Amino acid sequence: MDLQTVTDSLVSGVLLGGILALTALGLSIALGVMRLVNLAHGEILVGGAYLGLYLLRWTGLDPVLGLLLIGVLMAVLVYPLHGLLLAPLSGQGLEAPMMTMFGVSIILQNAFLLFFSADTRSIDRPYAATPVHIGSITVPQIYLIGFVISVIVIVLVHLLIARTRFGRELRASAADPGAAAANGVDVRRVHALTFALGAACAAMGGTLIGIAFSFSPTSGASYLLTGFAIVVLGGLGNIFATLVAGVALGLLQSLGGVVFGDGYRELAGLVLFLVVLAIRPQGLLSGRGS
Amino acid sequence: MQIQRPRPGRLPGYTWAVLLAAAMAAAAPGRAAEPEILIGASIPLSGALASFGVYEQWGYNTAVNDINRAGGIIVDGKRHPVRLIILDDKTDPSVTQSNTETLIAREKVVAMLGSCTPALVNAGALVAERRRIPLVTPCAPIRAFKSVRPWKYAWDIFFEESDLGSAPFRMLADLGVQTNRKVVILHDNGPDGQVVGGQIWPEVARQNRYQVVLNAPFPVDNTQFTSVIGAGKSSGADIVLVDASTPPAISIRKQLAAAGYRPKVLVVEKGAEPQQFAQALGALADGVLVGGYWDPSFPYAGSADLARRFERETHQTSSQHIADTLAAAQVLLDAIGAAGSTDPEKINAAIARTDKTYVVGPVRFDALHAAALPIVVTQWQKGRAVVVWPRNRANGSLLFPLP
Amino acid sequence: MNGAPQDAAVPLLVASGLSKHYGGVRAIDEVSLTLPRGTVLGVIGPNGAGKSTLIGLLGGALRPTAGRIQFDGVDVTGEPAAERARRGIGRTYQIPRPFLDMTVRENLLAAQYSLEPFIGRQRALDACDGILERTGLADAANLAARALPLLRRKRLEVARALALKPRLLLLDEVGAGLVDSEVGDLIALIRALAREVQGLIIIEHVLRIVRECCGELLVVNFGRKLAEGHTAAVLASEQVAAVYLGTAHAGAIPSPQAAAATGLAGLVQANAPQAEPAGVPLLELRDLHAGYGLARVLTGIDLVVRTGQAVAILGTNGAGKTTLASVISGLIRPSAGELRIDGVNRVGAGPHQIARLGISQCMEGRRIFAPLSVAENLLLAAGRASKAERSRRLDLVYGVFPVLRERRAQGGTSMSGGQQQMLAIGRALMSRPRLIIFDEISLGLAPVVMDQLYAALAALRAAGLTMLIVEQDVQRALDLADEVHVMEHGRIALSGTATQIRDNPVLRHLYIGTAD
Amino acid sequence: MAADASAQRVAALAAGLLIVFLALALLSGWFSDYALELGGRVLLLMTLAEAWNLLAGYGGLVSLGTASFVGVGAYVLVGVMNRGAGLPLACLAAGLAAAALALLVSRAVFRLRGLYFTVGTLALSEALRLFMINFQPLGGATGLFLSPDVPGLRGLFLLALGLFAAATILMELATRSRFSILLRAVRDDEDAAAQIGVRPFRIKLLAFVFASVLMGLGGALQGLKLGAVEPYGMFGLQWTVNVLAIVIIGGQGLRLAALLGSVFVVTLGELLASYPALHLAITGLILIIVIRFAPQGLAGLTIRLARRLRRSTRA
Repeated sequence: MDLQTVTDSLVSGVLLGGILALTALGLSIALGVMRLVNLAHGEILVGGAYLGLYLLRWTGLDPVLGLLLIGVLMAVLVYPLHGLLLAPLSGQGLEAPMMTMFGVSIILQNAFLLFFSADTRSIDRPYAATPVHIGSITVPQIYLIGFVISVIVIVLVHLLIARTRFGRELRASAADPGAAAANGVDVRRVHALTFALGAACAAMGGTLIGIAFSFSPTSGASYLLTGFAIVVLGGLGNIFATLVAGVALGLLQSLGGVVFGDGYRELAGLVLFLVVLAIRPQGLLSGRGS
Repeated sequence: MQIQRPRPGRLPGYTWAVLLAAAMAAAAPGRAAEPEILIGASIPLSGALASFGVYEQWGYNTAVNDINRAGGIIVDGKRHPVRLIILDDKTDPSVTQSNTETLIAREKVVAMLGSCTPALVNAGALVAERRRIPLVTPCAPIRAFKSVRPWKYAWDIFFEESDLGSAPFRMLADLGVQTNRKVVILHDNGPDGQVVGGQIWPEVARQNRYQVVLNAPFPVDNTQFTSVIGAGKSSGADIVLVDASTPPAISIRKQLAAAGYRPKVLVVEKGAEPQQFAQALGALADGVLVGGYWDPSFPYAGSADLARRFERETHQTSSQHIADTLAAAQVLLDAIGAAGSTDPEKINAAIARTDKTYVVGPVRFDALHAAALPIVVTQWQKGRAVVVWPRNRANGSLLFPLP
Repeated sequence: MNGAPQDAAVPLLVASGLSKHYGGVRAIDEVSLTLPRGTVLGVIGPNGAGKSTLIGLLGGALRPTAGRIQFDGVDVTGEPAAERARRGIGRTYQIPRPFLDMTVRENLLAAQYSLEPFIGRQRALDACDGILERTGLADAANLAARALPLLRRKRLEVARALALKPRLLLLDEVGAGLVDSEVGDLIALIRALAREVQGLIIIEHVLRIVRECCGELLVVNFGRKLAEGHTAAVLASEQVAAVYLGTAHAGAIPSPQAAAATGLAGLVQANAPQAEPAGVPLLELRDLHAGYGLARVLTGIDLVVRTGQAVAILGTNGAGKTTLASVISGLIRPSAGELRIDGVNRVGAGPHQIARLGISQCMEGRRIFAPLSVAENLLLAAGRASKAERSRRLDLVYGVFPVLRERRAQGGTSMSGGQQQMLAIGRALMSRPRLIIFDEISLGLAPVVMDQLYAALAALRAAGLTMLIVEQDVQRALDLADEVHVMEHGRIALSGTATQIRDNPVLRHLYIGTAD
Repeated sequence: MAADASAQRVAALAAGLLIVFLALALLSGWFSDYALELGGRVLLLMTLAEAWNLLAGYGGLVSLGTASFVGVGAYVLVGVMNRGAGLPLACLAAGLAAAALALLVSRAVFRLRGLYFTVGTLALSEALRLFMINFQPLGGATGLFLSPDVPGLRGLFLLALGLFAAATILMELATRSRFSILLRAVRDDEDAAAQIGVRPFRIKLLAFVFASVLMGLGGALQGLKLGAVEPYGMFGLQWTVNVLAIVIIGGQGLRLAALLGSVFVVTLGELLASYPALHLAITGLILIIVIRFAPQGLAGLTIRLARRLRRSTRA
């Protein structure tokens, strides 16, 4: 395997890492703010991909252009779930909400199966199958597009959380719900919005995945797990850390791919993940423990 | 974190608990034999392989409905309708195992039809073997099937991996296609992937004086191939052989294009076979070759209208899987008829004697309980799978090189 | 118990140059102490002076930033808590941390079995029951610890520490909130213990316990050693009395605050657009009951706060003051009774709803949001106010506490305790409240800082803000409030105007414990 | 109450259990095949649920790593038996292997508290699955086939019964003995426990190893039952999830939960297997509903019902 190949795959690893970071962002926010292990995250992601697919089929709108719309749609769809399923479980420890979301995930999986059949789908866009040359490096166009979009979205989310009133309320609720409430923050509403925000990110990431690769009703699980890996690498609820962790994981996966063959890329990622856990339980980059 | 706190258990409470389990177990129904002939099947109707399950379900049901419409099967001198009980195994071998146990123990089925892919088929077949109930299965590549154990009660109707593996090379030679002699192989490390990509392709390539410049295995659910494809591209091989299930197959095709790698010949076994491959990829699917064992154009009774019938009834695009599943079910039903009894041993013996041409062609089991289906090579052309080899079966001509 | 040297020459405990720093905050700074065998050492000082941190360091729960600890001649600085406990260092927590879901007896057995896994069951049980007997918990042996009220949980802390058969016992405010008679029993118990264990360190607010139990006394303030010596001598010193009893402030309000007052007017008076006539009940509690699980903390509180009033709630630790504050702000749902705001019963309303009714709380322990900057901490409380309005309020708050303006970009918790308290007060102001509940704002603050804070409070009051002050520090509260309620055991034991209360002997009795 | 259960009571208890299990073993001769099959399934799931409960309920360690230990157990059993060893030896090996894995990972996972522990164990089991898929010496994705013939249904049932008996006795020991007191102390307040001399790491590790051995043996049994093990099935998330579902539907922390939960889940599976489309969806729905409206699970409901009955009979 020559140098060209190595650089190419490392670069695409980095780019893909950005996309993965976007898919993990929602998970991270939910964990950090609501302490929710969202086992339905993968299905929400796949749902986003289906949204993109049918948006294209029915309206002919290019999913990349309609990405924001997809995010908003998904947010609107899941917002009620919080009040319906999660809010009543607050203060019941973490298994109850976790298993509720697991219930949701299997329901969603079967809903997909029912409505979209078990077929493997892929959003067919030209840029998914055309190379782009940056100097001597060749990477799939979609990787580049996806990376740029992901970074933009992540930065926007960061600004939302760092600069806006909602962001303040969100961080406050995460740090000390009691005190936040006492200062006039409607913690429950903040949580619901956070949940929706997370779902929106997942949906957008899912669409990108759906264009770059393929998806089926059951392909959520693997993205859920990569998501968890990234989140813990970055530290809970830490936006930019999530991006860095995503890129790090992507890079490491392709390193694993280059060195041991593609079969080992995910394994390599998870092993790194476990090592980090053992050394820095509070996450690779977050200064504070949880 | 807070967890519901355990209350120390009390002995009496606990004893009756265990007794209750026993009671439950003892009370469970042992259903009395009905006038119907019961056969069972546990197939993947949900989970990763659900798409195969759909075809199997239709193939099995169709065979049974046909025979019932014809008045059922004569057993011990009387005509009996056949009832097929289908359970979903969620693409989980453990569930296939427990389903099969249930079908045999609770429903008292006299014979079984198999699931799909080695992992699931084996799980069911091993139970049937243990319980001495005959099981006929499609959808289990023969070498993998044989490698498990010398079977007594399990029977397999599918293709032989080496036929499939050698097909592309035989085709290239046969049609005199001009390429360089370099071959790149990507195969998943699933049971059949191992056999086809790991063993057969390399050895056949050697026999045909092709040089395998790269042979990369990857896990079944892998989605990223940037580094292998990069390596393949830099090797400049004209022939790329892929053995992968549909999701990675689609990713591979896209990433080949995205990496700007245009081999002259692209074979994608397994994954390129179902219609969804072409649907998902659109124009990118054109020119992709895939081995097959059946096509509506085959000169066997019922071939022509089988696909049409499927599409009429399910409003889904058909697949060659409807043929082997239908055939498997018919083989079993015929065997029951031939045995004229519901005694599993007799049925098993009758299956062994099978020698008849079905919709997939002639079926005859070898000593190791397998009946191999002949292989053809089909190619995706404008969303349709066209048989391009062998000549006597071809209903279209080879699109070369890969667009 | 284990093979450490036992000869009396070696002091039981030697701590040299102990320091514990959290970021900028120096909880314990260069403290050294030596505990000869058979001595009972008292440690006193204002809340938050670092006493509990000291205990944590000695017990091994906290790692010192600097300094060494020798127990029985062995350097144990590096040892984790479990190992030190096995050497015979037992401690209690100021806020009890029993194993809530185990029975009281099991709480003790845990200690027994951890030391001697193979001790005969009967012996273990007898030992435990013996200890429960002495600590007056025998009747509760089979209750879940969760079911115990605060004071009994404190007892359990002692009992559990004893089950460890310690050689050095560290007691952290075990006397808090006891009434006289109970204090008597406790003193008896401690004296008895002093004969069994080889050394005893007692952190105490109840002076009587200190006087009657401790031979030696150590006074800590701002994490540093302030005074040390024979109890009587130390207690006699003016300095100590000043720092500890918290009467170090001059009654008058420093002038600089006058300026702030005008600004404050802008912050507060806007809350009474239709110029509410003073004396209208703003907040009203009727026979209010509340608690955590089975522990009933408030048993029938009746209280009225009228607009423009400054009402002070005094009382011992664990009397239920903070619970009361949390009930009012909606953080704890009362089990019975009414919580009326502007005459409307608001029981069951969420904290944010209460806050939006113009009642804001300056919470005990400040509860500053670490991830938010100083400015953000303030803005958070401004809620939906318009941008202009928000910055107007910011300026006003900065006017009162200029230091916050300097630090506005910093992380909220990176500031010193006093500054954080200012931030907490500022935050409470940002919502333009009509009533602010000040919960223990003097907790562990330097007298000078307290002066500033109370000056600010006075200014606020002058500006017409209605306030409810929950306070440890009698003097300051009395200076500020026009009406005072003294709580005891979850009910109001004594009410009246500041002047009435001030010279009421009962107050001293309830609060500090009769000083002989 | 742990504290006053005297030695005789424990002995009596052991004897009682022994009798019950012997009775079941003898009775099993008259069970229908189906009964044996179902009984075996229930007993296996109960064992796993008990093990999980020891960790989560008594130790406060909410693990999502069940699959790893099940898988290791299954693989080791098959591997060892294929090398000609007898069943007892193979089971022993499976148990030990699971324990070894627990020891191996304990350092890493015990650094994690709460959420991080949960997520960490999940990632651990996923990593192990990926490894098994790619590690050809252990059959890769194909897995291993058990060459010696497996015992019949009754044999399997008896094995499951034996395993569950072992699990029960282990649980009785772990939950009534002084060990449980230490374990619960650590669960309730790790720091406070340390302050009275408990060594949290050792205690947690002991519980972790106990539970892992049980899970490993459970996996071994499943491997024996299947006669063929492969990573997707044996290391799959479904094990983890089934156990969680059982405990939650049954009622967290209640000893009855394991039984009710397993019976419920198995029965549901049996009833719905013929309606695949609904099957999983309904399971999910029930899960959600139970969590939402019966936080104490079926066991909780049963107990409440029993109380109400008693009250009404008294009245």
